[in-house]
Amino acid sequence: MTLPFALNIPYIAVALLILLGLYAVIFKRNLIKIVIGITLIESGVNMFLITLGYRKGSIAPIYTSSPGGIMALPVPQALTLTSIVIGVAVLALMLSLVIHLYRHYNTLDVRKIGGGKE
Amino acid sequence: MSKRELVGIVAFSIVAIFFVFTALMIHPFGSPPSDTNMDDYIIDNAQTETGANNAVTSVVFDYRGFDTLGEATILFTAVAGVILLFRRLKK
Amino acid sequence: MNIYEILLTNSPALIVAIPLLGAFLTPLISRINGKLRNLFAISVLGLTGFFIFWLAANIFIGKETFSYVFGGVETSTVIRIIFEVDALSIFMAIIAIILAFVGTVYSWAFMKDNTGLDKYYTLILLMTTGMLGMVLTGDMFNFFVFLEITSISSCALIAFRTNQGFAIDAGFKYIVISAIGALFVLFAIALLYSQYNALNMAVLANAIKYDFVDKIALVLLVGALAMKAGIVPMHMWLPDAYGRAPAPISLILVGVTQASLYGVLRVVFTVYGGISEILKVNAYLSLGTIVVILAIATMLVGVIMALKQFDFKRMIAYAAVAEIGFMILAIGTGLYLVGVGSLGADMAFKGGVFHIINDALDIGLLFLVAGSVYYATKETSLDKMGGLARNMKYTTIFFIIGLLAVAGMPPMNGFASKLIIYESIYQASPLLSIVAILSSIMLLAVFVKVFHSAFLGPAIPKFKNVKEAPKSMLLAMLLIACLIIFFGLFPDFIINNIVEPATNVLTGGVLS
Amino acid sequence: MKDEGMSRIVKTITSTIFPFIFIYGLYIIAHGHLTPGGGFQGGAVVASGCVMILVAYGSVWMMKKIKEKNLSVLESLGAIGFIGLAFLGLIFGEVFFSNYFANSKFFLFGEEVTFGVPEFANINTAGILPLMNFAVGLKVIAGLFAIVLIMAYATSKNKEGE
Repeated sequence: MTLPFALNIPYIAVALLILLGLYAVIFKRNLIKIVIGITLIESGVNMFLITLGYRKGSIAPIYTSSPGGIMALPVPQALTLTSIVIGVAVLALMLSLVIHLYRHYNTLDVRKIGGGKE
Repeated sequence: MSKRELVGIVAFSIVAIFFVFTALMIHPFGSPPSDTNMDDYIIDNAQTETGANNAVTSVVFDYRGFDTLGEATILFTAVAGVILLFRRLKK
Repeated sequence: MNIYEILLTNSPALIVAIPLLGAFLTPLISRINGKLRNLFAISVLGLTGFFIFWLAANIFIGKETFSYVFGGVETSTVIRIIFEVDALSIFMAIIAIILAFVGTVYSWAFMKDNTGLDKYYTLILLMTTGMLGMVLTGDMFNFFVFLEITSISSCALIAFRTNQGFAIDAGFKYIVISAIGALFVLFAIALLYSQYNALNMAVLANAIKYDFVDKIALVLLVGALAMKAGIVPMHMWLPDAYGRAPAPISLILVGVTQASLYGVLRVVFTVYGGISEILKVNAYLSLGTIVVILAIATMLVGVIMALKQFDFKRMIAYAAVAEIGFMILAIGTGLYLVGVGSLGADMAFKGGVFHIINDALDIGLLFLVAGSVYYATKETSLDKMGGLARNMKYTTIFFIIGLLAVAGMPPMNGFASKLIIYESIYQASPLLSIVAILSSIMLLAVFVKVFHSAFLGPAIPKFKNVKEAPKSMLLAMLLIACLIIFFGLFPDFIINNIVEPATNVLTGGVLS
Repeated sequence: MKDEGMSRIVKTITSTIFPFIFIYGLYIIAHGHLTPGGGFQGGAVVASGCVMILVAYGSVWMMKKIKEKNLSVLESLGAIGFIGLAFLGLIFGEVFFSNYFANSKFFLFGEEVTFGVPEFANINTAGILPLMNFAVGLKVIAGLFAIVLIMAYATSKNKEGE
């Protein structure tokens, strides 16, 4: 806690990435841009998880022909793996919905979607 | 400025403050808190308990195997969902 | 060890694994025969239900908690995923399985004219798995995984009617909300992991120091899960999703929102239940006040918007928002009363927990009635309906039961839980009870209006030949109606045997 | 229909490269417990190889070769294999997901690992982990490819105005 903030640059990058994504989700009107925003948030969270697992001077937690030394924490890496696959699934579903929305309303603008019947 | 934008700006700035503060307050990069019991246990025992040289794989498929089942299920769900959405409707 | 004991000790895992295996098998089985697939889905859910009730009997009678370590024996440092099944978890699991089972039975006739039914049943089973996993798990990351399973499968099912732009729109809104919510949950879990190097809820509860980062994690977790539970400033997705999904899916979605609500309770009472005494009082007082304000807003918004709707299912959806308001009003009052050190807190929690199951049944029954009306008339707008009671006698009876239950009239279950809620919030502030009673009365007004315009009145020529709903749909509604009346006639039995153990899980950390 | 797919050069090159990508993906799946990688990563590699073929030849051609129903069944089989291994843990190891034959000298993946830092990694280790990797790999190949195939097919049909 007492160390200078400069050491926390990876975390600040994560925060910026998440905020960038959130900005796109809240203020952009294009459906594809909203989807991109969500994937940006997701990348930010994944990056955060990976960053948490790093120890200074550590190597990958694999014993096969390892050079020796302290190893990085393996659990965040496993969690990131899970989170990436989840992200792919969510992305696939969102894009299919966007395709359908485009078919129905012939536009990607959020303001013009949701009105009308059938 | 519309109402929607105003609400958006307020929500965004609240969340922004949260995330920036988090980034500044969390422990310094590269030095996790002193007691990393869970991860150290896995690094020490991955080979003896699971027989895998790759500690990450031992976590993914053994220690947290149930998460991976969930993860595989999510992919299965997404495929089912996409097939459902693009199914042929009866005319 | 005989087979009986083996099954019992493994039942926490089996409860999740059986519907999962069923979901994986459904695409294969539906290649054989459609009827076989429906039967298969129902029997898988029935088997799951059997294990849940068996485990529940052991938990409620034996007053023990079951924990299950996946893939090995428990070590001194908790590394593996652990399922902690206590009374509250199994209580929520019972709700989830009842809703899923009834929804599947109802789907038999309701969905039979649609294509893509193999994926439909697969996704229902997956949704059930997700809900059950969310309520049974004792691991934060595992909770996130099941949260995602639930939201992805329910999103695909909400958008089931792909020929209606509205349905797709509702599904897209839902997936955006739940993706962002789930990512915030994951971020909060990562924060907790970075602080304490643990993902298990019990370990986190012991370790938590409640410093700044923990507070941020708490806010993110509660905010994101409340968004998924449909609490007011973030309720916009809920009427769309409930109103546009097929009726059985709306029914199961009630369970999904309640599982998210369970997540909020778990985080507040279990993970953050161990913070030190003086911090606790302040935290609970401020948290309780915030929750009560949100609850009042949720209730009023739900009721007022319900008055304005002309679409049957959207109206019920707003009523569901109002009912969520009732639940969190009781919980918030409970927190507040703990903060001021009053003894009434226990009662408030009891009312809130009891209202969770009552809300699921009442709103669920109304959704099924709306589905039957849609099935018979192909009409959702209330303006165009009229005189349906002539041809749809049973549906009308079920609607009256649901109406009375939602409005909190005796002898239905809604009366039992709402009475407890009114009494307990009276201790916090009489004004709160007045607002709560008023909104209950307004709910009654909303549905009496529906009853008058849709079921009574002269028969509209278009609906002269309307038929009663098919048997499987009536059976599903009958199941729920029986439970509603049973809960209403014997509330003491339910409260003493089921609600109280579940409430003790919440208050155990708070009141001691 | 007649303009489906890309030019002949692209088609030839993709079909030449595809076997290498396929083998590389399988290698990553098979060595999941020894080196970085595993079922998901290798499956994603193979699936992207398949997607490359899809892009080169067009989705209508691909749909004639492989129906999404078959992919869905393949995926179900992968998932059932995975959960089946977990259920076997219940039978042999008395707990769901138990890795019951790691280091047990069972002939398949049951040899003991060289503890510490081995010079040569023995692939015949780690119990059910490699089997699970294979199941997940199958699932991911079928799943990811099915998603892309269906979405590509749906949009391409739309473009032709059918």
